[in-house]
Amino acid sequence: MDFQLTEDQRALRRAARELLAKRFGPDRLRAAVGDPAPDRALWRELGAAGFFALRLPEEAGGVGLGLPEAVLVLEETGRALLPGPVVACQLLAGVVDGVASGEKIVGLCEGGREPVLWEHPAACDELILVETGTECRDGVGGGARGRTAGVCRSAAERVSCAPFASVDPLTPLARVTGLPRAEALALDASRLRREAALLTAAQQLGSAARTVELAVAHARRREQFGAPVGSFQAVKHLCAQMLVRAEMARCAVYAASVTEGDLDVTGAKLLADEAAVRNARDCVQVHGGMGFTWEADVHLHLKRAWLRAECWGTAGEAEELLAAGLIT
Amino acid sequence: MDFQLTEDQRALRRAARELLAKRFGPDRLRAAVGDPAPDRALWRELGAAGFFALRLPEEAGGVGLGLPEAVLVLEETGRALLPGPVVACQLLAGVVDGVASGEKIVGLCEGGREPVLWEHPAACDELILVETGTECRDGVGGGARGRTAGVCRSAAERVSCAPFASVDPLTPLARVTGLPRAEALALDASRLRREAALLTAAQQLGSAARTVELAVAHARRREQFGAPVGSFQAVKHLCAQMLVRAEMARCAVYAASVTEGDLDVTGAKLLADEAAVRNARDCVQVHGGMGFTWEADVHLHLKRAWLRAECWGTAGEAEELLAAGLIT
Amino acid sequence: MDLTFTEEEDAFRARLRRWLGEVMPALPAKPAADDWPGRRAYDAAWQRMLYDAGYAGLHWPEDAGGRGATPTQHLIFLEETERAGAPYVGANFVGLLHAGPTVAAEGSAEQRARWLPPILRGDEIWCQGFSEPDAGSDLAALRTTAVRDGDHYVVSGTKLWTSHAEVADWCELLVRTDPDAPRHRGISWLAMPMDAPGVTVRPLRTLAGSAEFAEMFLDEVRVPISHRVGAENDGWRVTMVTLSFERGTAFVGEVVACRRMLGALARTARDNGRWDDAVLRRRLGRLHAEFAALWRLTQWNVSEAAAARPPGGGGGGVPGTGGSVFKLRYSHARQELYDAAAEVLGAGALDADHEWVAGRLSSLSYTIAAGTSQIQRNIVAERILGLPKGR
Amino acid sequence: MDLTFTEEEDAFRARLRRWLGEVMPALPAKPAADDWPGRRAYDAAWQRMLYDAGYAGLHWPEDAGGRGATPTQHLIFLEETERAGAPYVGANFVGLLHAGPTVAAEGSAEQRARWLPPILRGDEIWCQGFSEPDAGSDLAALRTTAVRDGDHYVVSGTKLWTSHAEVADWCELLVRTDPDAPRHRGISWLAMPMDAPGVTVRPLRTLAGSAEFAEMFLDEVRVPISHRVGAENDGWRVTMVTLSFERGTAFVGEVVACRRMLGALARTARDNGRWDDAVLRRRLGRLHAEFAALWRLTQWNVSEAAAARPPGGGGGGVPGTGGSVFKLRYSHARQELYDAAAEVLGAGALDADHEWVAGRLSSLSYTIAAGTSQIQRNIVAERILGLPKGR
Repeated sequence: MDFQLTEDQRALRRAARELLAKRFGPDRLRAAVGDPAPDRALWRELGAAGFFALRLPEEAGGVGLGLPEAVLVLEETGRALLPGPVVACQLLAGVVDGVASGEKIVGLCEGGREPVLWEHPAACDELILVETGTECRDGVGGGARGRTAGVCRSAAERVSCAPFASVDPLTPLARVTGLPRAEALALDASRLRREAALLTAAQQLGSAARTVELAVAHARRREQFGAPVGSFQAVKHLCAQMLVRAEMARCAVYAASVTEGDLDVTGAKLLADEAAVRNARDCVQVHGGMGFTWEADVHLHLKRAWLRAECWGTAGEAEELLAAGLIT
Repeated sequence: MDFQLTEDQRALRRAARELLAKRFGPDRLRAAVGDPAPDRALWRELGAAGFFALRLPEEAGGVGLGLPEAVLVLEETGRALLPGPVVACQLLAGVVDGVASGEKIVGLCEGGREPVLWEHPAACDELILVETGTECRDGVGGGARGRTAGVCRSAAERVSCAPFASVDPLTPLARVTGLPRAEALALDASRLRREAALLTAAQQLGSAARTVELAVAHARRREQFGAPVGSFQAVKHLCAQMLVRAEMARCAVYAASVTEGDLDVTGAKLLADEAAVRNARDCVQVHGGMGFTWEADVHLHLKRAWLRAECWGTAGEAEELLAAGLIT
Repeated sequence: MDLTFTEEEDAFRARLRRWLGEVMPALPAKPAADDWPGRRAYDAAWQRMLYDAGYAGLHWPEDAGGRGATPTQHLIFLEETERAGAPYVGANFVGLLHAGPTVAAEGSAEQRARWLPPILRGDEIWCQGFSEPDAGSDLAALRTTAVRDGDHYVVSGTKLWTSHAEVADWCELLVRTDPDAPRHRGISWLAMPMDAPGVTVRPLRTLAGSAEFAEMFLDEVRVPISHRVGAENDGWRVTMVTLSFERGTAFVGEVVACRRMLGALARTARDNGRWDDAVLRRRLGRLHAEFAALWRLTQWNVSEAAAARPPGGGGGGVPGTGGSVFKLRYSHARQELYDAAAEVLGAGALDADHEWVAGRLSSLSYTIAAGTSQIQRNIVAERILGLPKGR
Repeated sequence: MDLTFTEEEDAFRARLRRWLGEVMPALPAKPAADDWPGRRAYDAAWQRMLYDAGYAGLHWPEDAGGRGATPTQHLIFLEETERAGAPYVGANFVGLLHAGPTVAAEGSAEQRARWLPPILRGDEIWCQGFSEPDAGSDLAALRTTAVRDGDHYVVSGTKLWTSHAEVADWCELLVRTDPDAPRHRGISWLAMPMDAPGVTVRPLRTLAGSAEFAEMFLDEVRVPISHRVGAENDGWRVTMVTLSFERGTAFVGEVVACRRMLGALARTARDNGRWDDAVLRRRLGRLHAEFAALWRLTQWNVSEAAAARPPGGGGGGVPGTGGSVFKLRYSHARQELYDAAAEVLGAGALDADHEWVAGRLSSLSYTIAAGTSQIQRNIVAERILGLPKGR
């Protein structure tokens, strides 16, 4: 047993962080708030760097790594607030042509929800729908008839949707109202869903860890009453609890990436969602008035965390699954 | 509208506090921890002072006051940790002979629970059972047949019970297993239950307010790192939140004593239970190691608060009632 | 402890309700959130209606042009106007709730005559220039300077979180008039005309996406010395006298609104099936108890203020520390309410156009603005509980 | 990131499990909680069995008489012994987990030879004399004095929270040898024989009703200077080197036990009908995730320690600050677990004889003992996050 990052994993994380810092720095982030469409050039660069092909075997032109490495990279995207369907592209590289290289951008939706929300609808070339309970059919959403698992794809322009004003300025949303003439994909829907949940949790983890950094940086810099606010216990202890949340989530997410167990992923998503949302809120509080402005990044973390917490399993669903797991 | 104590109410509260301080001071409290049987002489003194006859009309030898005054007196008993079935004696004065004067001590139990617990079984001359759903019959507890509301009495020696090791050293308990040949009392069971809940909430309020005082006194006195621990924000803010809980509970309990509304009482009990339990726990924390000793009073508050929170409506029941109250 | 109202109070309520019933249907449509001139006109018109009907400055002392109403009448007024859906103070906020009362308490006869009537009539709008980039929780750290030049002060500095600055006529301004004095001792209170040369206002966008507030840049703005209220360098005391004055009642309307919203959450949940979620249901039940208690706490604080009311009338009473207890719990309960709303909406809580989502974002400011929860806990611990200062 | 075990680790586990399977059935019944001599004998016998089987001082360096096992092997040992229901360190707690490692790290060759073997064999029991009535969180405020008199120190003072004092042979004692030095600089570490004249032990009853701890009164107790470990006035450093040493693994067995208890709570709830309460059920589900993560955090910390392990072997590694993160969350999670247990029991949670109720009371000490949560948050904020000290 050696539950620490390997040297290779550390190097991968460093590389991802550096690439994102170079190509998606503060100015680009601010520009993205105004226009959140994924940057196609950046996307191709990410593709060239192996971001999406991470888990494809080397003989298929991939990097030949595993879920733990994908988690590390996704954590960095969450940290950097990179807009775009990164989880979808990570999971569908090698399945949908052109995704691995970053040429094509695809979206991923969970069926059987009300509403079914589609991230970055205008940017996606295709939409893939995962139904873990319902068979692919025309139209999506509720209904108990003929429920089986399945994954199907559709060209973006054939999907009918209604506008939806996303709370997250970095993630435009549409409400899917119909997915006609969908083509089935031979993928394991449960596995796809589980991996989507885990990679989303990894992004939450990156965000949760980042808001600790933002809060600490502010608390060290900002002076009130003749001292850095971070020297006051009230602020200090808020920051300490933020770190505890982030580190608990980190252990859960990393371990789930190794075991790939259903309950491990469920628990990791639960803790990472909570860490991301609560840390972002505490980060607002530590920032005081500044945290309430549009200019501070922290609201972007909060809104994205809210959004991700609604995807691939909510807290209520997770708690029920974990409870059931205690008596089986 | 004048939602403040009247001069008379202030005087009553002061008198109750002084009587209890004189007759049930720290030494007596410590003695009671070893032998929690109510002090019969004190009981008669309380009777003579009008503690129990508070709400009886003056022509019946009572004081002619109302529920708000009973709440103020019960708050003081909670503050002082007075052992004994004070709520029962307050509610049954004038109904059971000898209770008003403090000659007789009676217990009050809620039927339809599992287990049905009886406080101070050895000290009670009679046991009164309130069933808000089930008819009085031999045996108590569950079962849906013939459910109606009712109040019945029984001589203490005729009640069958099993021993029960009470977590609260000041409140011996027995588990009632049968209540034979019970005599019905012409009382409104719902009203009795509601008033029992309110008076119990008043005791919780007294306890919650007292643990704020204990925590503050300790925090002012105890020095660590060259300063009173109460000068550190971590301790200061714990104490502030304790006060907020106690004051919220106070407003809820006092208002419910005036309106006597079902939902008002339910909400008051919910907030007072939480204030008493959480304040006692925070008080332990503020006391540090001292708070973990048998010698500090704070554990007596915590254990009694746990006990009272299980009587006359738990948090879960209260929340459901209050939720239902939102859509009617 | 009396929760019933006197005949006089009942009559006051009935009269007010009748009047609201008459005027509310005729009220024009609310202007858009970003239509500042429209909002000013709307709020001013409402204030004028109140003035004409005898409700302006209800709780101000009579010698300041107020109606000398009791705190309980003021509570009834706030409760009834909220229930009727009437506008709240809006653009008149600072004038009616802080600058006005400060002038009333500390101003000269001339200053009262000049500034109070236009506030009560809705003719003049005030904004507040207190916070600065480096003076938030620690307001006494403010650095905007005022240097005497003849019969004027020359004022330079930056102010933050100024609401309605774009349409205000006046700004109540805290400036440093003695840079060498101890922090609290070198501050003065000035009334600055917003059209004075050197005043620049820039909207400050909040995380809710709206521009409710502004930054204000002051570049050698000349303010007549006669516009100072209170003595030079006594501005801290002048301001504090009234700063917590309204805390006991500032949120009355909001608590009424929150309780109504709680009912709406429950009905929405019942309609969309989320009511079957016991965790959510019980959370709403608990909030029911919390907001009921917050309402009782408001009544408690108002009754306390009434008891401490000066014989000369006026809304008065010493601002109690009860306001800090209220604000601490209320600000968090409001956030819990909107979190529960998000739970009711499910993924619908991602819809920025939903009013509950906008409300959720705004609720984040409640534990920060007008004294963070951390500062409030200090106040409660030190001023009410008597715990030692500092560290 | 590798969560599988090496062949060597698997073999270690299999051997241990086989041994436990052999010896556990033959173990005598546990003595009563208040039978101190019985408990000492029981714990000593178990330690002797470990010694004979080669498991004593598993993670101690070999030159201290230990087995030089890796942190992972130590983790496996703690996990397996807990799973088998084997006794934990009990009366050997201080000797094995603090006094022993301190002597091993800082003692002279003679001191090591004198004190370490009897600890490993279970022959001698140690207790800890650190806390005092006025030195709790602020341990450096300790006032017990040691004055030189020839080749002895004369020690006087009061110590608190000393466990197993009644049956201990030795006490690791912190005393003030230089009253004029700065707080941390005038402290020395002594090994005091508990049978020395002037030592009086009085049981200290906890809120759980038990007398796990004691007060210890020292009245001119003579301790040979040769019993001092480390230099005079260097006792603070000597102690701190090992004080947080075990924090990463001290709770391993407890986390295993908590996870097992969580399953028992769920089954009890299913049997008594409380499982239908969605609020309770979801609370248990959340605790499932929490304790799973705490287990992973333990593995993370152990792996970190293994990576930092000195080449000479030993359980070693620098005690990480990860221990504070773990303790902060674990101490609260344990309280939440027992609160959930009370919810499962309903009114049965008022039964003092129920083991979960006793456990609930004990759990209250977790956020206080060995550094309150408030102190832990300071440590995390200052040492990990680099926030400024003080205030």
